[in-house]
Parts: sequence; structure tokens; C-alpha cells
Amino acid sequence: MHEWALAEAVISTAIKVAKKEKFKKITKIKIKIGELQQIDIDTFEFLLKEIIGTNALVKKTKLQIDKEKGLLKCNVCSNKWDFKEVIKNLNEEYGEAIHFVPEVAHIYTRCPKCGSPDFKIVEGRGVLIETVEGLR
Amino acid sequence: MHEWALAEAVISTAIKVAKKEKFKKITKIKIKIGELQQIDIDTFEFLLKEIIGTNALVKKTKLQIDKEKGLLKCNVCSNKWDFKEVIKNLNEEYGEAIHFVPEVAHIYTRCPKCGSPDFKIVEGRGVLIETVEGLR
Amino acid sequence: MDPRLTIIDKRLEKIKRLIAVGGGKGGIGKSLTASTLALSLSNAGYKVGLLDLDFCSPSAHTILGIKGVYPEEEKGIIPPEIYGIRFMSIIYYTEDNPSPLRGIDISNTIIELLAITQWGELDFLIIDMPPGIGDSILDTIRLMKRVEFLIVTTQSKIALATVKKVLQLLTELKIPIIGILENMKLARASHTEEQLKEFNVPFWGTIKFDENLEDSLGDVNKLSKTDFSQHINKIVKEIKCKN
Amino acid sequence: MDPRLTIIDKRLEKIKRLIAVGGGKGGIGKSLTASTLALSLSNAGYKVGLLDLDFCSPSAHTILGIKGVYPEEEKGIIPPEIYGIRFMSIIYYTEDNPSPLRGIDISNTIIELLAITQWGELDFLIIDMPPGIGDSILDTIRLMKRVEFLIVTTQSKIALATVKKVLQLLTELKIPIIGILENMKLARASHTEEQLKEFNVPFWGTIKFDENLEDSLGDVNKLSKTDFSQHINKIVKEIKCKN
Ligand SMILES: Nc1ncnc2c1ncn2[C@@H]1O[C@H](COP(=O)(O)OP(=O)(O)O)[C@@H](O)[C@H]1O
Ligand SMILES: Nc1ncnc2c1ncn2[C@@H]1O[C@H](COP(=O)(O)OP(=O)(O)O)[C@@H](O)[C@H]1O
Ligand SMILES: [Mg+2]
Ligand SMILES: [Mg+2]
Ligand SMILES: [Mg+2]
Ligand SMILES: [Mg+2]
Ligand code: NI
Ligand code: NI
Ligand SMILES: [Zn+2]
Ligand SMILES: [Zn+2]
Repeated sequence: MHEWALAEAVISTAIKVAKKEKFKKITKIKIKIGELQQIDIDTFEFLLKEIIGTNALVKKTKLQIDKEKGLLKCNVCSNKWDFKEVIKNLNEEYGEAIHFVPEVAHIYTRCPKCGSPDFKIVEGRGVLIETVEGLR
Repeated sequence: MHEWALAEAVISTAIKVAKKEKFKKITKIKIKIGELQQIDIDTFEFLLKEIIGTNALVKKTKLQIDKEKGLLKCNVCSNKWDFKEVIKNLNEEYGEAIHFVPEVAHIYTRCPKCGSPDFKIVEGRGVLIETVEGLR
Repeated sequence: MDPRLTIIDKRLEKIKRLIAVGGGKGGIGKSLTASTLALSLSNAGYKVGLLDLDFCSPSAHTILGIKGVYPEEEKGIIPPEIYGIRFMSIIYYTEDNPSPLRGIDISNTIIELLAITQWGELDFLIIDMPPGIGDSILDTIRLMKRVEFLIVTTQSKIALATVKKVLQLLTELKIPIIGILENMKLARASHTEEQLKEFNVPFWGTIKFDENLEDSLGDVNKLSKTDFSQHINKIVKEIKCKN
Repeated sequence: MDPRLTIIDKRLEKIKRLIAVGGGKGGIGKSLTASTLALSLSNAGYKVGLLDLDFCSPSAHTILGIKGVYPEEEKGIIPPEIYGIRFMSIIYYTEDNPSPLRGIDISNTIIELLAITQWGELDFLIIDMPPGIGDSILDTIRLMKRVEFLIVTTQSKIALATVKKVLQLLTELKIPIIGILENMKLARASHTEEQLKEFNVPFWGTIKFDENLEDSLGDVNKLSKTDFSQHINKIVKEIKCKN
């Protein structure tokens, strides 16, 4: 459960935003989880709630967690592809490495069109906070 | 007049686009020139026309050249600033170096708020083609 | 918003000192210095971590002969402890494969590792820097706010030209530089100390070029007996775990 | 749309061969090899260009003793010619200042230099690569489509580990590798040729570690008399300007 560290990062960041915005309560945190990181949404929600615990600022916060498609684009041939197609045939060990550090996709996968490791992770890399909403 | 090389790149690219799009004539090329590169628009237009010469594909093309503000953003303190403010007090020699290679702005200028050389050139770096329009 | 950036301070909060071993130029002995420094500090009884930030040429594991270990997952990543050193490296995820990472990927990898690694309490975190003054050094400065640098150089004018640039940059940015170490000294006279005097950084002495050093790579017992390690041991006596 | 990308092929079109000197690891002698190779090819009567792509530690000008020259502006940038070598380096724009460039900036600088430099007709363009397998090597491969690599290594297991990764990557991408050069050989036995045999790349011999090489840096006359240059001269006899 290394995802605990990322869940803690999400809650810490939301609290930091709340302090800056002078929120008395955080009503909603919108989170995107990129497919490269292959984090189970239910698990992540469970961890977020565990970390929130009894913290009054976030206790009743609605957690919206959406998947973000893993979109890759080749710097050599401009081809774009979906990480979902990659993961289907990916050795489990490599998938696990990408789960920890999404950038190692450059090591274990290639552009399906031209074979290059030189591609951009356009979206769907990892955990992002889209919005933090609250009441002042 | 090193800008000739960049003007040639613009016309070559427009012709390449025209061939791909099967244009018989290019009617308009919309160009943006970023302020970091400090290229005079009239000069650039003159060079473009010189390169176009009698090439039928581009001879009657309308050239729209707009300036793009040089926007920089600090990776350390998130401060954003305008390159126009920088250039006012910049040693001429440094400005000339940035004219050739805009990235050397990281050598001769700093974030005005925190003093860091670690900033992003968000926009206004150099010469870009926005659109190439044509008739089939 | 990138939530990882907020949590890094917390991940590093129980580390007393962060020392990055740099110099800008490649092949001057940064990795050997970082590795033996971590080893020597650990032998001196300190709690030590070692973070290899050279993702293209990770070398600390080769120098210390570390293999077959892997981090544990527990509220993040817990680096395995070898010779008393908590050791973190990209090799756990890349193994021996080439890692063609552009700057943006290097930056993201550094951020990820710093966000998920649970170092716990440490007296020292030693950071082995790659060559260059690009993403790695800029992120080290940006994300590890208390970082101090130990600078390695050789007497060659090629190395000195680069080391001067690194010293100039760190000085301008007011990053503490704890010392300059001259490595691979040859029989010919050297003017390194003199040439770097203007930077007002303590000169931590000279390590000779050692024809036989290669034999000790990968074997910590042999490594500790080299003149290189002996010199580092002397330095360690002068370093305090609270700055 | 970035217009610069379209014009690069044209800028390189009158160059017969492009040879990048790489190896992944720093401090193995890439710059010394690239510089003496350019010099030797020029002395052999070829038209030669030298492009220093190490923006953090540009060294070719230090090795060849080039200073006080600057490109001319004429439909782009015309590199100054010294010892018959058309020489292009970031130093014209950075001078001796530290260049804190992230990967994206390195990439943009390479693209800009390739788009504006008017090399004219050349038999050889020699490219001095920085360490790493990041933006510089990826852009070299992407933008200079006919590039071939000359790989430098030392006998150290630290260098070999990285060089193997570079060879693996280039082989996978079907980039021609014209030779492997072993540099800085010490008295101890070396198994470099054997260890890299699997890559099926011509082994271009071994250059000994030379205690006195440093004295020749910056002076092309002295440089041409070193064993290093002599070895490169022998290699040059085997290289043809049309592949
Ligand atoms: N004092 C020394 N004597 C001989 N060889 C050395 C010495 N210091 C380092 N080396 C060797 O030089 C090479 C580069 O050292 P390394 O620590 O990998 O440098 P860097 O991390 O700066 O690239 C390695 O092969 C290493 O074994
Ligand atoms: N054969 C050799 N004998 C002694 N010193 C060498 C030899 N080859 C290179 N050097 C020295 O090693 C250092 C690194 O060489 P350099 O060409 O800058 O390597 P790189 O470009 O791979 O970083 C320089 O100080 C150089 O003078
Ligand atoms: Mg897991
Ligand atoms: Mg001008
Ligand atoms: Mg190293
Ligand atoms: Mg070099
Ligand atoms: Ni996990
Ligand atoms: Ni100009
Ligand atoms: Zn591709
Ligand atoms: Zn700032």
C-alpha cells in the first residue's frame, strides 16, 4: 500500500489550500488518478478516509475520484496511444514498476508505431487534485 | 540577419503543410513571434517575401505576423513576469545572445521575485506558425 | 494541482542534514564520494540514508555492492537498509535497463521518489548527484530546501571550468557549500585549492589517483581500506550531524 | 507548429557523415575523442564540423584552445573555422557562465542551433555528446536522422554498466555504431572488448591513461603529439567520408 503516501499528499494539499482560502470546512475534493499509476479507486478512497480520520476540516468532505486515461504521444512519429492498450500485454513486474514510478514506462514500453522510447506522457500520469471546494 | 534561417523554416513548413493538405495555393500564413527572440516584424516580413520570391504556391500569400508576449514563470516561487520588463534593463550583449538562443535567458536573467534561474518560458519564446490556410 | 509537492517537506522533516555530492562534471568521483561518505558516516554510528539521483548512470549500488534488495511498502516506500544505510535508487524500478528519460521525466521521478519515500529519522541523507546543472540539481535545490552541497573536482582544467560554474550558481543562490574535495590527483602539481579560493569554501583536501581503486568497487571491506575511504573518514570526524 | 523542425534536414543535407561521440557516462574522454577526431580528420584533408552539445560542461573549446571567435550572421549562423574545423558551441551565447537549463530548454536549444546553423558542405560533422541518455541523445537521434555513434568507455565497471545501456538502446533503435574506443587504460588487465562483444560493434582499440595529457589541453600542437591523438589518427585512416 505505497499509495498511502500519495493519499496523505492529497489530504495535506487540500488542507493547505483550505488554509490559504480560509475555508472553515472542505466540502469537496476532486481528484484525478492517471491510468499509468494503476491505483485502484476504491482502495485510494479507503486510504483517504483513513487519513482524514476525525479531522474536522475534512471529515465530511465529498471525495470525487475519477480515472484519467493514460495518453502517450511519440516525440519521433507523433503517434498517440492509450496506456490501456499497453497494459494488456505488459509483464506484471513492469506494470508494478510503472505503478511506483510512471516514468519507467519509457523503459518497459515503446511507441507501438515506430518503436521509440522517446514519448511524452500527455495525460494520465498519476494522482492530481483538480479542485478543492469549501465553505468560508 | 540570422533571422533569414527562421524565415526559410516558416516558408518550408508552410509548403510542407500545403503539400500534405493538397493546397494549390497558400492563401494565408499566420505567424507568431515571441518577444524573447526580439525579431523585428517588418524585417521578418521582408525576409519571408524575399524567400517566397516567385514561388507560385506562396507568391500571393497573406502574411499575418503577430507579436507574442514573453511570459515567464518561476518554478520555485510561481511568480509570473513579462520579458518586456526584463529587456528594459538588460545589457545589450545579453539581449543579443537571447535573440539567437532564447534559452540563455536562464543565464542572464532571474526571477524578479526570488532570484531563481529556474523558470519556464510559458509563451513568447520564438517563431511559431499558428495556421496555414489554402485553396484546394 | 500536484499533491506530491506539498508532502515532500514532511517526508524529509526528520532528517537532520541533507548533503548533495555534486560538481557538474561527470567522472570526477561524485558517486564514489557519496557512497563512501554514507558508509563512513554509518560506521561512525550515524543514521544515514543514501539517495542515488543519477537515473542514467546509477552507480552507488555498484560501488557498495548492493543487490537483491528491494524497498518495502508501508505507508509509502521504505528503503532497504544495508551496512546501516537506507538506500534509495531508481534501480529498484529500472533494474539494468537503459533509462531514456527527458528532463521532464527526471523531474517527475525525483518528485515521486521524494513524495513516497519514508526515510524516517536520519542524521544524514547523502544525495549522489548526476552530472549537469539541469533538472536534477534544480529540483534538488527547489524541493530539498535545507540541502547543502559537497563539491568534488579534479585538477583538470576541463573539470575546473565546470566546477567553477556550479560553485558560482550555488553561491549566487545562497546554497550552503560545506566543502570542496579534490579527487584523482596525479603526480603533476595542482593549483585547485588556489584556483577555487575566490569561492570561500573550505578545502577538504586531496585524494590521489589510485590505480587499484577499481578492485575495491562492490566490496565494502576492501573499499573501507582504500586511501579514498581513509580520507573520507577524516572528513567525517569534522562533520556534525546538526549543522 | 514549430517551423524549425522542418528545416533541420536541409541544414544538414550537405554533410556526408554525422558522427556523435557518446558513452552515457561522464569523464570517460568523449570530448577529448570528439575534439581530436575532428582535428585529425581536418588534418587528413576532410571538411569537418564540430558541434559541442554539452551545454553544461562545454569542453571542446578548452581542449582545442579556441577563443575569441564568434559565428557570422549570413542567412543564419556560420560557425567560425579554426584549424579547418567549423566549430559550433553554446559558449558563443553563454560565455563562461553557468547554464542552468532543464531538459526542455536543452531540447529547444539543440533545435534552435540545428535550425539556424549553416554548416555548408562537410565530409564529417562530429558531435560531442554530454553524459546521460536524456534530451540530448534523444534529440540527436530524432533530429539528425543519419547520425552514427562512436562509443567511448573506460575499463571501470561503473563506466561499463552505463556504456552497455547506451549500446543496448542504440542497437534496439538500429542506430549505426561505428566503433567502441577504450580510454584511460591502466596497468591492470582489462576485459572491456570481451565484455562488450555481445553488441557486435568493431572494437577500435585502447588508449592508455596518460599522466601528462593535461599539459596538452588547449594547445593543438602538443595535443597532436600525444598518444591519444596518435591513436585517433590511426582510426581516421580507416574512416571513409562516404559511408
Ligand atoms: N581517487 C581515484 N582514483 C582512481 N580512480 C578513481 C578515483 N576516484 C574515482 N575513480 C574512478 O573514476 C570513475 C568515476 O568515478 P565516479 O564516482 O563514478 O564519478 P562520478 O560519479 O562523478 O561520475 C570510476 O570508475 C571510479 O572508480
Ligand atoms: N587517455 C587519457 N589519459 C589521461 N587523462 C585523460 C585521458 N582521456 C581523457 N582524460 C582526461 O579525463 C577527463 C575527462 O575527459 P573528457 O574528454 O572531458 O570526458 P567526457 O567528455 O567524457 O566527460 C579530462 O580531464 C581529460 O583530460
Ligand atoms: Mg503495489
Ligand atoms: Mg542580430
Ligand atoms: Mg556518479
Ligand atoms: Mg565532455
Ligand atoms: Ni502501491
Ligand atoms: Ni539575428
Ligand atoms: Zn513513434
Ligand atoms: Zn521565483
